[in-house]
Amino acid sequence: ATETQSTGGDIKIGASLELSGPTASIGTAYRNALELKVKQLNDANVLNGRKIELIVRDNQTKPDEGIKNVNGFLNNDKVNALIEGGCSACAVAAAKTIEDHQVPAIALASASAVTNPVDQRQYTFKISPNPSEDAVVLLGSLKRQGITRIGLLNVNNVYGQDGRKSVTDEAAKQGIEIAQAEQFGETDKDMTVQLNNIKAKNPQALVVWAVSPAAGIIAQNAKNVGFTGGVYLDAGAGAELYIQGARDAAEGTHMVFPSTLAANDIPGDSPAVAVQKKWYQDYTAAYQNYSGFSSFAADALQMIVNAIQQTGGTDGKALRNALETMGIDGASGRIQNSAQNHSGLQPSALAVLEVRGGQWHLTN
Amino acid sequence: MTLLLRSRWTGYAAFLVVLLLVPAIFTRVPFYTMSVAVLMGLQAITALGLVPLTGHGRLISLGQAAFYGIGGYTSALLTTRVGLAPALGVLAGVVLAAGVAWLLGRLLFRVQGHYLALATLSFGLMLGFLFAQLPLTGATSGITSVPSMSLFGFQFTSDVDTYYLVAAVLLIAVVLVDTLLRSPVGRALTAVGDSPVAAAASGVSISALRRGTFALAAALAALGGGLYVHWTSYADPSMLGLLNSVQLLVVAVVGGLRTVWGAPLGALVVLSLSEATKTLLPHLIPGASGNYEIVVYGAVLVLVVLFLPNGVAGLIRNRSK
Amino acid sequence: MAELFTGLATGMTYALVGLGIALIFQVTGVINFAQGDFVMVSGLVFATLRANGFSTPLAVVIAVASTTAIGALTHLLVIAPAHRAGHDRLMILTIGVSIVLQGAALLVFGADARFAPEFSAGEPLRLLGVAVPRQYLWCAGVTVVLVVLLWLFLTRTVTGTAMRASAMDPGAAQLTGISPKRMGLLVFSLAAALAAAAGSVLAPLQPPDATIGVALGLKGFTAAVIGGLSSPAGAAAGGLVIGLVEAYATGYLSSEYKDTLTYGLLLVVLLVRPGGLLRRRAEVSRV
Amino acid sequence: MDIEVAHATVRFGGVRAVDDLSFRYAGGGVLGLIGPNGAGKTTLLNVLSGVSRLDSGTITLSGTDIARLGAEKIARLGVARTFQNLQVFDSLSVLDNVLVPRWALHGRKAADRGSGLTVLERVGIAEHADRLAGTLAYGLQRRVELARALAVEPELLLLDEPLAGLSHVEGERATRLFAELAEDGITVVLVEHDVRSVLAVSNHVVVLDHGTVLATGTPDEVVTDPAVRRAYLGEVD
Amino acid sequence: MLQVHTIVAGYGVIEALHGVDLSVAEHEAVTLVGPNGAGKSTLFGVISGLLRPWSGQVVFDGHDVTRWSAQRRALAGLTLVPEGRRVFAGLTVEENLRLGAYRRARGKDVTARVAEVFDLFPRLAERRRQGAGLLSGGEQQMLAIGRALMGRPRLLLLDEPSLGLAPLAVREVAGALTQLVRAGVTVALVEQNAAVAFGVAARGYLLDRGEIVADGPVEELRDDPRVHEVYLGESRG
Ligand SMILES: Nc1ncnc2c1ncn2[C@@H]1O[C@H](COP(=O)(O)OP(=O)(O)OP(=O)(O)O)[C@@H](O)[C@H]1O
Ligand SMILES: Nc1ncnc2c1ncn2[C@@H]1O[C@H](COP(=O)(O)OP(=O)(O)OP(=O)(O)O)[C@@H](O)[C@H]1O
Ligand SMILES: [Mg+2]
Ligand SMILES: [Mg+2]
Repeated sequence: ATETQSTGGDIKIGASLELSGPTASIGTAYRNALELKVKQLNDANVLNGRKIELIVRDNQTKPDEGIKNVNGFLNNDKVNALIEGGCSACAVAAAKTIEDHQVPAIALASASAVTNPVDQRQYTFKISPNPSEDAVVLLGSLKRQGITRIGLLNVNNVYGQDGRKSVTDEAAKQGIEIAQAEQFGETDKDMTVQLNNIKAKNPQALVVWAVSPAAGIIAQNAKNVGFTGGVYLDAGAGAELYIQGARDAAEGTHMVFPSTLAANDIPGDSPAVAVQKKWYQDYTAAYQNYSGFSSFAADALQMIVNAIQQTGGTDGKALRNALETMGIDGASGRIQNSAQNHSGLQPSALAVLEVRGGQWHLTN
Repeated sequence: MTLLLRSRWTGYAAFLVVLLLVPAIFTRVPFYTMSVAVLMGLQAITALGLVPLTGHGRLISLGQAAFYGIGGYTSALLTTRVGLAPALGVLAGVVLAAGVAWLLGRLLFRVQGHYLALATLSFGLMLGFLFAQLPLTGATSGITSVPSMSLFGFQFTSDVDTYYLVAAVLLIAVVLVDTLLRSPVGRALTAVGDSPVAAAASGVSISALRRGTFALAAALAALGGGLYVHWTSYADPSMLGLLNSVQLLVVAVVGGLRTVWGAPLGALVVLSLSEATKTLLPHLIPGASGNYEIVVYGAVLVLVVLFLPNGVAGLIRNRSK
Repeated sequence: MAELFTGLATGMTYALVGLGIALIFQVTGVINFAQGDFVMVSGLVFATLRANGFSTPLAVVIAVASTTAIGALTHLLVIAPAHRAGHDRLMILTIGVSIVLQGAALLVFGADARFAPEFSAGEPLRLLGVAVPRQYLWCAGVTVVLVVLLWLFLTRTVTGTAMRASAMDPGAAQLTGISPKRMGLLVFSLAAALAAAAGSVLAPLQPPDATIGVALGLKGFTAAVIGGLSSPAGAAAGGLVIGLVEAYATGYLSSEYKDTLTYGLLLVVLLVRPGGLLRRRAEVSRV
Repeated sequence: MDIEVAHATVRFGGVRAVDDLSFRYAGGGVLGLIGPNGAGKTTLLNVLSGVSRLDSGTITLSGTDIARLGAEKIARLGVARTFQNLQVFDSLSVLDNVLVPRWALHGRKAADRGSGLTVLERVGIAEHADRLAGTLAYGLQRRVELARALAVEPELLLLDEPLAGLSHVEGERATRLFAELAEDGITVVLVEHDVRSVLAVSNHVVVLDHGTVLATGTPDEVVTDPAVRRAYLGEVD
Repeated sequence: MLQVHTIVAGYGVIEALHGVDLSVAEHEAVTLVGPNGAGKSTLFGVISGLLRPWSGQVVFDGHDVTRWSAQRRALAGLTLVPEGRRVFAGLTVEENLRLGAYRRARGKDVTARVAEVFDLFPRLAERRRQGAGLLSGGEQQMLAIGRALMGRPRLLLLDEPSLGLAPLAVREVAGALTQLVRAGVTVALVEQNAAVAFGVAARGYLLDRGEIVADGPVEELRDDPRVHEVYLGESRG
């Protein structure tokens, strides 16, 4: 299929995102980020006259729809590269088609099955905080504070279950005890009972794998049941939305996230830091509210463009090879792929943040 | 009688021709791909069971996706963990789904027929949550790396190959269900739908008939689910979602619940509608990425249901009269 | 104790959605898949107005009025033109409405959740040692009031009786001077108003976004089903039962398998009591 | 077919629709079953055909206790019935309406068009064979009920107001048919408010009131019974 | 009071009435008789507004009501007791009756009218809290008639009111209708029970295959050979 793709005209990139259904708010942030980034790249004329054309389609968070979108992009629109949203099941279901067509795809979903096993995912990459790396950063931070007993609460979906496994594995390595692990449903709106069960075991800190608005509700519930230990959230909790949802319960809670979110706190002015700060400012200027998810989409697009610049063409196989060895300092931080790891967001990109005065700040 | 036979076989022949034409058309029309064709076929197979069950037996099932999931997961598990051949895996899924439906039917139809909708709803939800939790089924991550379908040594890897397989299965399923509906069994089933009391008093074994129909619907759903996982190489809990069951009802009702042509026509219309709005609308309304198409899709769905009282199949039958 | 309160609290949210579903089902035989979306619309309107400085009462009034209008329009544009349609087609029509409402809400409100302050500000109340946000009391009050009013309306007023009659046999209803179309319009408006009340009172607890309609509708539907689909009171009871079962399953059995357990139990209930929890006898007619 | 009802009782809440009812009928000929509205006639047919269950008492048909049998099992014993509230299979053709019981009870071979038409001719609706039963006029649907019951080739035929809604001409024709059926050896239980027809064809009449036997005897005996005249026929006639 | 001009009506592609004319004067009682499937119920459906005619005109009380909805006609005093009773199965007997006066009476008046109906049909009084769908066939028929009377119609159409009623009840209904007519209500009646039809009505129409084939005073119709052929049969009404 590669020979039919254009070599001289516009670069077509298809994006299959969740614009309706339960995670529409994340998919919408991705779309906003992509549109902004496309505009920036085209304005800067990074591809010497060749424009980037972005086609966005809704996958409704359903694997069926994801497959149809990806096939449409590959067969009808003849795109040069693909971006897939946060729906892990959609990315996994479409992996085979993508292999067959030998067109590179970057997913923004977190599940490890998106890029593993690598020999069956030669053309699929992902950029999102890996649960295992989040866990390393998070538990490392806890350990340094001398915390040895934690409670764990996760949402019952791919994201949450992946997180639970990573935290469990990492806790074992670090010698941290999980006093009580609980779970809640994707649409649940009250986690008091789970938090009571956790509180009963007196852990020193609570680790939460949840998205907005559940994350905010958990912070409130935790406060209401009188949990006094630290609350540590994973990146999915969301930036402004979490703070809005948790209200005053947000104060003093923590989250592992690319440090971009606290761009103003990042010390130094290295080029890498400048990229992060600039993205934060640009996105906020364009859409008022910063979305913590936006930087992943921007980086995905940046990597594709870099690969095209590097290979000087759009051959799928060449692009893939370029992506596989690529390392960039993106808006989300350092990303470095390899033949064994198609999910190259580095732990160094992540930081533990804290809400102070209704804003995210780097933890001192 | 001969006229009846002739019209019936011409129907099948016409369907065969259409099925054979699909690849040629779908690779030329901008918003179709062969994967859409495969999904249409799979949805048609899965929704087909609703024609006897809901259309004739007047039993509404909100658990069709549960059996779709049972079919998919069974085959995915058996082929990845035990190394069974995909065809046998699908067969096993079909048998298991039919068996589960039969047993469930034993409990359900002993009491009241129309509680089927409610019981299948809870059954589907329960199973969906269970599959999303059990380590055996890969919890929410599902089962990946399911091998492609193979039959008599032939591997169905590409969409086109898979399409022909699905089309063949659909054709056979349509002929079988049609034959069943035209048989005395089908007549009896309609009778049970119209008046269960009178049917029982006429000597019809209504619980066996309902159970059998329920099992048939489950088997067809499992067949669709089994083929699906070998096509995508992936089984995940969303297969069992309630929305999937609802989608199948939409397909069957839009197509027409009373005839076997309803399921394929419904799948064709509903999926075309969603693809067309998705691909064409952004060209019509510049900058309308995403949400307009949902509104338009929903509105057109409403219009189709409003203006085609007997489904798309009813339209075609009226025309030919 | 926490299980009890959490169970009742979540149960109430299911009940509030279930009420309208049961009402429409009881009166028209149609399962309204758009009920959750009515709740969503009202929640978003309410939260947006509050964020823009409207007072709670005014925001509630506007949210209820606008959602009721949507319910009425749904009937006028979609349900009424489909006269003579069977229940299956009407159900699909409501699915279409649900899709349209979700898309429209995405266009108007965007995809992000909206947050609204509680009706009455203040620290959560301490009841028997458990912290209960004040908003839950509003929920409880609204649920009880709506259930009682609805029951009185349906059984004690001529219009309520006429409404039920026109569902049983529209033709015969016409012969006694009842207009089934008017009754249908009334019932959809009423159900939308109920949804709107639910949406406003829930918004501070469950930040609404444009896509929650489906999940809300599903829970409400399940509540209505457990209650036997026969009466709004049944739906309310059904909602509370699911809420409690979920909470106790989470507290004492396993939060991992709580949904499996809840729906497994529901299945058993349906097998043992096919008429739902509240109904003694299912049949209304004989041969 | 010999019918024996002993202490049969069917309760609905506080209502005793059939109340400690006992009678015996040796079978053959036509048993007329009459009584005021709400006397329990339909309820009795319902328990005889397995549509409802007895709360207490026994019913035996030719020695078989049917109290615990379902409708389908009882149909297999050779019992057919019609329904007072029409229960035709609306979405099947008239012909298919009669073929359903033939297939269910006698197998595929018995369910051919020819045998179905024979039955339809017997009740005079063969010309409507291919119409959807639900679209027929009321009186014709009533005859579809009858045809469907005859299609069973029953030994015991339970008829619940088979003449209701039929024109006089058709009613007379149907009444003659009942007599013929009785001559063929079928036991016919006829519930009917058209007293003239009942008296004309019945060998024996049971009058029910409030779920029990008010009177029983030959047609002549019951019409002259003052209790029957008071409760059912009205004083004058 | 009622004029029906060249009504053509049917279902789908089937034409059931081929241009029927009929009229009922104020305070008159008229009967419409004919064989099964003649189109009697179809005609009553058109008059009551349940069925839209293909062409033709219905004039009630000087108004052209052809395009009026059924409920509007009902509120204007034109009420039909439909074929097959069509009581509201899920409502109690009393609720059914009360709806009969929907928007035509309030509070005490309704209660008084309910009492009148209970006087006419004491059986219903005993069952007032029972679900109407659970009533016996005859009880349902009483309820259907009672419900229509609740609205104090000025023109009352009855489609086989005696259907399923015991002889005593038939006589009571016939008596009640006669009384109504005397009290000034206009009545049109379809009946297979010739005694009732010709007893209550003074004038009649014979409908056969969608056409009026005879009409006149009942005394004349009784002896009309066409009436005998398709309606009365051998016996005398
Ligand atoms: N399921 C039920 N629930 C409550 N009451 C019932 C039920 N079935 C029957 N009844 C009552 O039992 C009595 C007997 O009813 P049944 O139908 O047997 O009378 P019937 O003799 O057939 O009367 P008809 O001549 O009017 O048809 C009636 O008063 C009826 O209201
Ligand atoms: N719903 C329907 N669909 C199609 N045809 C119908 C329908 N209802 C009635 N018909 C047809 O219209 C004609 C007239 O029927 P109608 O019910 O008016 O007769 P009727 O005189 O009332 O007979 P009966 O004495 O049996 O009640 C019949 O041929 C009948 O089959
Ligand atoms: Mg009876
Ligand atoms: Mg009629």
